[in-house]
Amino acid sequence: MWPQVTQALRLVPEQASTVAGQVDALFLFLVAITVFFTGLIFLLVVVFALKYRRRSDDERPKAIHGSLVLEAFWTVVPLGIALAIFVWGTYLYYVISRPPAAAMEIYVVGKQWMWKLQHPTGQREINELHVPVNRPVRLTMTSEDVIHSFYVPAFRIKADVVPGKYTSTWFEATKTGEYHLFCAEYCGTSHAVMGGRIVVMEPAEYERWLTGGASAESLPAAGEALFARLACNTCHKSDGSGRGPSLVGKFGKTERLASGETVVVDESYVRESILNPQAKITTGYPPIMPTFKGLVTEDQLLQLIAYIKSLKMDGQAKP
Amino acid sequence: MSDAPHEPRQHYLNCDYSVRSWLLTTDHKRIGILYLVSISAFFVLGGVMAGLLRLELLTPHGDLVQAETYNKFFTMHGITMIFFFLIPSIPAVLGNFLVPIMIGARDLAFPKINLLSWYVYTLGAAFTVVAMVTGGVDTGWTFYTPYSSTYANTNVILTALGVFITGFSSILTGLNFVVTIHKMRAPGLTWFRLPLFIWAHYATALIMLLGTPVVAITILLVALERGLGIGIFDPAIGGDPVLFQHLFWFYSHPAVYIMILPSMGVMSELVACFSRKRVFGYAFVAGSSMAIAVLGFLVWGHHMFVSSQSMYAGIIFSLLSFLVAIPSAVKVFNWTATMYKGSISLQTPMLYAFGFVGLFTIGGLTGLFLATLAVDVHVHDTYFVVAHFHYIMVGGAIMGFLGGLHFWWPKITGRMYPDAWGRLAAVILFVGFNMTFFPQFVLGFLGMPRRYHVYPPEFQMLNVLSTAGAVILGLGYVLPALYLAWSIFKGKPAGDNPWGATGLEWHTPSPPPTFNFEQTPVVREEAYAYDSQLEGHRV
Amino acid sequence: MSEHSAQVAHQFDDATQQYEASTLGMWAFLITEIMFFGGLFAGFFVYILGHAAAFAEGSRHLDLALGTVNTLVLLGSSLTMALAVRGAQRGDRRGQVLFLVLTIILGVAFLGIKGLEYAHKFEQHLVPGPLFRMEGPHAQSAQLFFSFYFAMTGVHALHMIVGVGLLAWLLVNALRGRYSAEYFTPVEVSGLYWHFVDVVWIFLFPTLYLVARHV
Amino acid sequence: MTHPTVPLRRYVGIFAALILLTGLTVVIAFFDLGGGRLHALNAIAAITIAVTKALLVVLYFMHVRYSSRLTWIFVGAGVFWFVIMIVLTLADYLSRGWFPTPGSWSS
Repeated sequence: MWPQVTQALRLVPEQASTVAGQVDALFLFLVAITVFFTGLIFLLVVVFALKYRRRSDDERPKAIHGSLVLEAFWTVVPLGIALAIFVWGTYLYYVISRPPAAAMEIYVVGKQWMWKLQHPTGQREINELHVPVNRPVRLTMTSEDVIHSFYVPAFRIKADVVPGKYTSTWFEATKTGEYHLFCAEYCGTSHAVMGGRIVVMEPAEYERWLTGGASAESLPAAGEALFARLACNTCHKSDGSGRGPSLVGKFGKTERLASGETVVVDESYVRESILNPQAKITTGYPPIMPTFKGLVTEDQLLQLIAYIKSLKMDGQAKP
Repeated sequence: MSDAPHEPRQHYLNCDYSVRSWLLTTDHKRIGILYLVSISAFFVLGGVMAGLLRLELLTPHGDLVQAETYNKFFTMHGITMIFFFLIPSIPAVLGNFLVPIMIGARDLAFPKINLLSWYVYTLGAAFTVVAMVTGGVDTGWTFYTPYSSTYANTNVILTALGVFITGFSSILTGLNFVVTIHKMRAPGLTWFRLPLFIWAHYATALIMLLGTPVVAITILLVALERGLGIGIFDPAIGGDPVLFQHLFWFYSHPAVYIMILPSMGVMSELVACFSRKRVFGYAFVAGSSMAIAVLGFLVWGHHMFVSSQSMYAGIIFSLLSFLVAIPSAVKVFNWTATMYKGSISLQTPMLYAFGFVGLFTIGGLTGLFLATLAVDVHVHDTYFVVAHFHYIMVGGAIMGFLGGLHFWWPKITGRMYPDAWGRLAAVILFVGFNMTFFPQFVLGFLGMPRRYHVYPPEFQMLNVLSTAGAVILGLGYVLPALYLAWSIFKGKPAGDNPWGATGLEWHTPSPPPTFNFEQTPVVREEAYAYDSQLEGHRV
Repeated sequence: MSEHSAQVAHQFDDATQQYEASTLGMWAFLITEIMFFGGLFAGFFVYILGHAAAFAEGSRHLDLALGTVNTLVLLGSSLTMALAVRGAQRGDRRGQVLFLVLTIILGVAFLGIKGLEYAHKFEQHLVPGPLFRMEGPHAQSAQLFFSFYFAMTGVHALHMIVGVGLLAWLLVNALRGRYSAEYFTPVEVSGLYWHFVDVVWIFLFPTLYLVARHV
Repeated sequence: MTHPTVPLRRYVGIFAALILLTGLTVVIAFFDLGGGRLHALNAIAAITIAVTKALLVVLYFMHVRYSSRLTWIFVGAGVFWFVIMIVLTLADYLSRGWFPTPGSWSS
């Protein structure tokens, strides 16, 4: 019985990621401010209510119109405190929203009432995510239907998953164990059960889990097969001789568009160019690419993106 | 105190008892009472929904109702409480009744439009109740797309039309107040002699005028998208669901100031009267109402920090959200300073004022957590948010409404309620409220998401505590309903000025005659001039 | 109570207070209309940033000739409305009636032309929703343009219909000679509403019809 | 304090100006004034002409030019709040591409 009680009496959620400690520090600072001001007001009100309670009905206290000094004081001081909190909160938000470069890529697709997660090495998981401890993990997420929100309280991360675009967040787990995964944006009937768990493991144990599962085809390999099956390679030849631009080594680079603007080739640009090719045509190529909307699912899009990402300068796909 | 009237004096209540005279009245006082009846009915409806929600949450797994039903309950609780109780409550009941009298006018600028406002409210209410009875709606009161426009299969269009129509009731009330306060003040009643209740209602009316139309067109677009299948927020054809959130919150954040500003107006009246002192820093309290109305329109993005809104917009909205907190803090400090060296009597309205100051302070400060970017990422859409806005809505708006209702009850009905029962109810409400919503702060920080039909077992103990508090809170609300109704018939006559207050409404008989004043009063001194009250008669 | 001429409502002290309150009330209402149409314009501006080419394509499918004619018709109706208000103010009953009739005719003409345009759109399958058919690369997000086209011009047309109804009611009273130099508030207030609906069209016309016509 | 009656000549003059401006905005639309993908200069020209026409109607036909300062404040407030909505909403959409996370709106 005791573990339930201690767990039930817990006031602070588990701190299982690099940012958890910093967020909690800011949270406790805000709690301190709330307790201080509430206490101050409570004390003043009680003291005044008792000290100046009405003694007789025709008692008429002297008029006090106000004092500029006091008004300035309790405008400037709260403003100062508010700005201090703002700066601390914004700095922390800026630090925790930039994923480290060498982060492990996980693709997440939210759908009415389940989470589908894909590892680059091909493992597919439903409502569960196995990750190694002390390794940054970057999540690239989208939704197939309504807005959901990927929320792991123990890591203090939350990011909406919006249909029609990619959103991303990241975490680096610092403690092994199992942590709740919730959907935080109301998404319909089974919003409450659309969740699962994040399993953080020792690296060795994680490797064993990777190989132990059914040997699935790696994401880039699946992407390459799809790239061929949809006949993308007839135009996008790797040596650039086809009607479409070569995609080798293009991911992450900046492309010049026919309209003169430049765009960074990221997940969103690749996705948009597959579903709505005419939106942003690269210079020197005719706008002849047909749309693949309806022919490719969200999961297949992620496979194609993983494949294009893997096309490094030396020409062949790397797992 | 006026002596016992030999034959009953004509006033706005006993001049005509026919139902027709009530349903076709253009008297702002009667329309206030029509609204009191309507919003009380919806408060009961919303309260029952809340009770069912708390019952369901007693246990981690959903064993009272199905998930779909639970979703409909929390949606109806939200819609009923916000659109049909909180937004109209003080402006449409106390505001309608008191604004003309407090400024020495015979009625609002457009009495017929005022009656139209009540009928539009009732029509919107009819739509919403029909939608609820024939299957309900399960999109949450926020109607987020694409769920509301494409994936939900409940009465979204019917409810959207109900909310759309009721929005115009709010617009018409706002329009009436703005024009009345500008154009129909009694001679001598300059802007800085106005009671702060009027300042608060002027600021509220501005928000009603400038914000409500935007939610009207947004809800209309969702209904169009759902009904005719045309894509406006539909991501499949390039639309953006986040655009709906922008347009929705552009109104819905200022709407929370529509709900709290009138209570702040009531607070200034209560603290001044029961401390028998001028409000400390009158100009600053009046100015902060206007500042809240203006800044309130610049901060809506703090509802969307994690919604794929750009980080830079998030930083702008976070900064502006901190600025909008300052006027509220100034008000609380000024109310506290008003009590310094006052002559404080702890009658029921003042107890509600104490409740307001305490709970609104906690509600306001927890808002800073949500305005802080890094913390909001963790607590957004959790029970921390639920606790925050209930501390503002129930701890602030409803405490203010009940305080105001008790304070002006003798003026509205001419009868006095039993003060002992009043104080008891106020204390029960304060205790029950804290027991219900304080545990939810902890639940939110622990990570329990909102709108959850089932939750992990480790959250159960706090939820049980919260449900227990909800029972006490529910009891607390029943008490005023009983003794106030009782006092209408059995309460002892209250006389014109039972509290010895200074407003113009206390210089006309209770209940007031149909045209409020025998002849238009002339105002010669500041508001809340308690110190000079005994020397000469004011008017 | 101060003596009351027939036209001053009981809650007002005199005609001037009533006139000022009524015009201020109409302006307050027009502010809500600015914000009501403002929501549509906000959505349009956001989408045109994301789909500039598609919106230009959609705009080129609109009939510029009919759009321009409609703008001139509505500006004309604003002139005749202003003259009707002037007629009422000067107690010139014949002038009031003449210009009110002209304004109604121009208003109905505007709605007729707008109906014609809508009919064209139905024929060209340009009505958003399942029946929407449009060739060319930007067909998809062009449907967004037409959603906003029909939403904006539809809401505007509804306001026109309410305006014509208001003018008809004014005409009936004008014929009965109810308005004079001392009491013409309803005409002034209805004029404000009508001019506002014209101002909305002044912004709607370039926003919808003139998006990159040169391409 | 009702405003003086406006001479007929002025109304017709204003009407003529409105017609001219309408013609101008239509003609200008057929020339590409540049401004990148969004043809920004065309848009600014069209908006400036529309604002001018709107001002003419508001000031003269709606008699705001002769009305009280309070009416000016009301009209100004209405336009100002519309601008707030546009500016802060676009602040989100325009700044989406600046931070290197996926999902840029109109880079």
